[in-house]
Amino acid sequence: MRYVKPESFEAAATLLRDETGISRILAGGTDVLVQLKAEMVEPDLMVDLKHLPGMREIVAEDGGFRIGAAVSGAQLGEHDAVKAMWPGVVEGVELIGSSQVQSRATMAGNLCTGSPAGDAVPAMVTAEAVARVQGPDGVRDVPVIDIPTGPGKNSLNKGEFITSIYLPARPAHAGDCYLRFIPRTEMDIAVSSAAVSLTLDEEGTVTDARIAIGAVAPTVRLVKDAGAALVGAKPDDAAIAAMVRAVEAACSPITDKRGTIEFRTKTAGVLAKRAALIAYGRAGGQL
Amino acid sequence: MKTIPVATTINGDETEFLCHADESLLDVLRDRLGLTGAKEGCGTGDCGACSVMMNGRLVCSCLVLGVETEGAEIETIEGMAKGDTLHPLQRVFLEEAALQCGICTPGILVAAKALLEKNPDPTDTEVRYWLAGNLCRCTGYDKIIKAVQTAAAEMRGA
Amino acid sequence: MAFDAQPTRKFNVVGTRVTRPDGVDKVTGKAAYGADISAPGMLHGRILRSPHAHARIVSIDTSEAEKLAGVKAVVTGADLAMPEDADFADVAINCLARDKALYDGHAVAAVAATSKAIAKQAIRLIKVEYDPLPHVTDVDAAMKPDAPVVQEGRALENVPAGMSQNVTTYCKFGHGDLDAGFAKADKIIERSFKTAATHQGYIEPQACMASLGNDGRGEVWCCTQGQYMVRANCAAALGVEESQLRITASEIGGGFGGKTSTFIEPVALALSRKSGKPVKIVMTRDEVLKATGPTISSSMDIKIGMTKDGRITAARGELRYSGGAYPNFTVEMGAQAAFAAYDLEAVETIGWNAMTNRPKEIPYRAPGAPTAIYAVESVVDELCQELGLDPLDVRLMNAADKGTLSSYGPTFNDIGLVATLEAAKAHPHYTAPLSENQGRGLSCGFWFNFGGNTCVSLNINDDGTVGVVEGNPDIGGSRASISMMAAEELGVPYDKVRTVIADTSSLGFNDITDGSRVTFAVGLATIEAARAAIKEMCRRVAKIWDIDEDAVIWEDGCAKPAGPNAGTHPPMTLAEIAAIAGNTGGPIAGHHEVNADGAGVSFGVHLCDTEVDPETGAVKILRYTVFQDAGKAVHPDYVEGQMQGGAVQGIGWALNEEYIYGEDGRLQNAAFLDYRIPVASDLPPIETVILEIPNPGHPYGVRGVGETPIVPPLAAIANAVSRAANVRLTELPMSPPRVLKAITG
Amino acid sequence: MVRVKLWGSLRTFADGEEWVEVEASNFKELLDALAEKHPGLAPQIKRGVSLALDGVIYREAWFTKIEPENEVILMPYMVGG
Repeated sequence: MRYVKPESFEAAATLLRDETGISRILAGGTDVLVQLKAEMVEPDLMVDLKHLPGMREIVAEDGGFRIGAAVSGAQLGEHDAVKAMWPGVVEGVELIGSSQVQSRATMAGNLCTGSPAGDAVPAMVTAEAVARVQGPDGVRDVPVIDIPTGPGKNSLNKGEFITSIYLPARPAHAGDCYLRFIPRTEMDIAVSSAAVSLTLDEEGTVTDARIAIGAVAPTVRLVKDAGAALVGAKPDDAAIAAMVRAVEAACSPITDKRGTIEFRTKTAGVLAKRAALIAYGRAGGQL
Repeated sequence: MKTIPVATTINGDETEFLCHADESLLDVLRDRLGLTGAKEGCGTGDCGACSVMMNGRLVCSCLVLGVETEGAEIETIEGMAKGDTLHPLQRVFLEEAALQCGICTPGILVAAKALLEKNPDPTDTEVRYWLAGNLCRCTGYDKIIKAVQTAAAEMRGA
Repeated sequence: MAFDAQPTRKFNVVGTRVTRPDGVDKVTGKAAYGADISAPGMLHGRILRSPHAHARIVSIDTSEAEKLAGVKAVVTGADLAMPEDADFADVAINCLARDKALYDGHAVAAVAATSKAIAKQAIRLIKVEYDPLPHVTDVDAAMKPDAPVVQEGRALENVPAGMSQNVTTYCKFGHGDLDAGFAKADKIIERSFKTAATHQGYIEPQACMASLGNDGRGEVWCCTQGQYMVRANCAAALGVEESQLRITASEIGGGFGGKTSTFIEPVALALSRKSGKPVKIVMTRDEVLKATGPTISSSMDIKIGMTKDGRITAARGELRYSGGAYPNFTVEMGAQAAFAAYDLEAVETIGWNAMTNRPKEIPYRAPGAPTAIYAVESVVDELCQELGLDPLDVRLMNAADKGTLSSYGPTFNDIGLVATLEAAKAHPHYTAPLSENQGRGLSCGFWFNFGGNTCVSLNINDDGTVGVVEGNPDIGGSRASISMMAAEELGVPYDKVRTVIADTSSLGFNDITDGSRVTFAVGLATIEAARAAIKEMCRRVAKIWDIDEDAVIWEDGCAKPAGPNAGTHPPMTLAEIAAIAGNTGGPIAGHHEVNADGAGVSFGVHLCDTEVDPETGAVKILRYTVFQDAGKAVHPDYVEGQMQGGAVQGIGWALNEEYIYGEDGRLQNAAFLDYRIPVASDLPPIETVILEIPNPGHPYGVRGVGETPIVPPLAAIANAVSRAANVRLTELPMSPPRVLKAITG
Repeated sequence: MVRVKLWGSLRTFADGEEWVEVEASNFKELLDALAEKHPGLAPQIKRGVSLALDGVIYREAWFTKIEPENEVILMPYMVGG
């Protein structure tokens, strides 16, 4: 394996495009090094990008924040302004792994690794976050939801990689929340998860709702029907019940060592309900 | 595969070593530098026994490549005591019997020190969640949590 | 061996909370564990493992691996001897398979190379031709007459004819008239239970460094619960004499029974013999979970009858255990322990062991008892619920006590169960208020405790300090407690004593560190060795004072004249006697060799509060209290530590830990990510209450404490969950999907 | 003579008897006498048995004295963790 620290994003893209063997990008390393240890992959080329400009920075931009692809969970969690604006996104990122893993794991890595159970992804989806992608032919912006395409797969082309993720400005009276279910209290992969982002009007009526669920389908899923079920009212029992039905209908999980189809489906609904009520409170709503 | 020269600082000492590109920091510490205080319990970041500090952050050294530490500051359990004076956490762990077999102890001490530097007055729940990535199979964690709190109180008073 | 009278002595050192002697090394990273040493010219060993649950090994072609630059040796099962003794043969075959791979992860071949990377590459160059065979991993399936046969011809003589050849062990215990007993019951409950195999989960993977020359002389450094056991297994597997192997036990990073067997040391020795170099093998976590020994998996039926006021009238249990791909006897211990806490007129327990295509079972803390007692204590609790009775009162009413004919045969003498139950009843935990979705459970636990073969050598040094040499790896502070007992007996301060663990060439045979035996048996031998040294010191002083030996007594660390007839002599301290030992006859030492008996059975009671999330099935442990009789707690901190650690292992067993096999018979969760041992944030403080009811079989009244604490949590939590969520789970682990399914139906 | 109690699954090899009487003054003599009187017990005795004497379990000690008034119970040989 060759280990390379390219001098620029462009050089990195070219290097990755021209590599004939297996290449991996090293951000936090919390997935790729595990794969190396398990002999699941033996890359010929490991490209470390953490030193490149902006990769470890969080900068305010157009009312939102641009978060470098190598910003760790711990670093993000220490940023009060991002946390205040998108608490659900930050709590999702902060749930990845242990304190040790938090020092390294990144939201971009969590996205690119393509796990349907990635804790950072659902709330990024409901926040309508956008990934900035560098490729051999230049830069493009891609909505986060379009990056993962299936377990372990993403839509990036050869030579492409994420340099930052943009969290847009949040309207007034808005709030988000991410919850996951794990068997223990820490150190597990999500068995099911849900993120909810709500915008309210002055009276507390929901005007916009986005709900995403994780670990219940090949990719994180944005459930439009579930969001629609909350719009136009306060999240009372009837609205919540309709939303939960929509969430459950959108689940197409598998039974495996971590959970059953029934369990994943049921808990995804429960988590969406609980996350919606928390997000509603964060948005200033009162039931 | 050729080895790569790396210059780093470990426990305050400038250290140079050669390693392969795919070698973990844990392997470098243990096999190349003789610093065997960090333990390999899993090699996949699930147990925390290999915890070290890298540039002021707590990491699993099994999830860091040796080559990534070029120019970095690394602190390991071997650097925790100053000469023959134990760090308060080390001393309290002994006094309060917060270890049985001791294999997880170096990682837990490094992690607990990192916590107290960030949060000198944590709640029990905060200590428990911070240390959730450090598995201990002997103690049931009870005496570990108590010892961290005793040391924290002492360090706040000092 | 005569037992001491019930001790009433006042202790000076025993019972205090001194600092352990190995502590500084362990908090500074200096302590050397199995993987922490290297040798000049050392090679790295690596093992190739079967990807099949069950397969005939048609051929193994190692030629390509041997050709790889840096590879110095390749070995297969053919490089190990085939011991005549079945137990030794099983160990050898488990270290390297012969004609069949018996489970996913079974070792098939091994290499030694100049680097880890080359060893890894070489493993892939070994070509193994497998002929996959039908497999079975479930115990009930394995007992069916048409099940795939794991090994042929292994059934014991007492197994009835016509059963599957997988059934190797049958046992039956009990007394009384069951039919009459059940006829007297007002309520009978019969339930079936299943429990998953769990792993000891020690954080330190097995590791060793081994060297064996063509002269037959060998050295092994390894993490083990018994260096003498490693020596015997290696000698048998390599066909060398025990005297030629010196085994040194490293510091050990947890064992819990899991390091009472041998997996890699014979392989490393074989590689070393072939390569002429020292070979180091360190297992990965994946290998530890796949190929070292988990506990049994079980399927059990329990039937208990009770009168409406709570008296148990009859009890019957049938236990079906699987200890993996080899015969074993764990079910005998489970069957004997199942009803041990009860005074029963009629009781019967039947046990079966069936082989499955799983790794060889290795004892795990009170082997066999936790699952059996889980099932029994669940049914007792359900009877209490059905009859509206207080579960603690019912246990007290039926508790085994002195004079009880135990369910496994003998009549109990002094046991501490009633006192332990009464302590639980009096504790504020038992009456603390609970909220919605919360429930309190309790369970009794039991373990036999053992003594066993023990050697201790105790040396009086010329500066008045004391060295104790013992042969049992210190797994949780035993060097401290051994030093304390030596100091107590000799009347010297604790810090004047240093205890070390001998290698196999430096001290006579010792049984493994198991059965909660070390503080009891090594302590006993240490006290006797100290008494021997005292006797010799008194003899020397008698010479100096020119009086009769019997006229010198030992008191407060000094030799003193015994009464007025002995004359007036100023007391001589141990240091004074030691300083002139050369003048009075030479160095002074004491030693003691014994196969210790009289360990004394142990009971514990656990109280547990849980909260169940009715929407997700998640179980949270809110409060946990352990009550246990320690006889005499030599070092209370480490007694508490055993109680807390055992309880938390039991909590893991109850809630999340399990071996998960796929349809293909392969283990699906061979990592700490999905083999879920409890983490710090899962748990509340574990409160402890130590009772001290002296064991008449030990000079200081010590009882082993290590194993009993893992027994009660399984049922304590199941009973608490039942009361919190109004559901009765009969399968472990009670993972959230199972709990939710039970709640929602 | 001492009376020794056999556990349930051993009784098949002792004509179904729960209690067996043999001439013995210690553990070793007891085992030898049992194996001689009931050869079907020999394989289990060879594999290992423990002896409970008035409630105290002895795993191996051959020369443990047995008096006629003792309660003598045979148990399987046991291991721990």
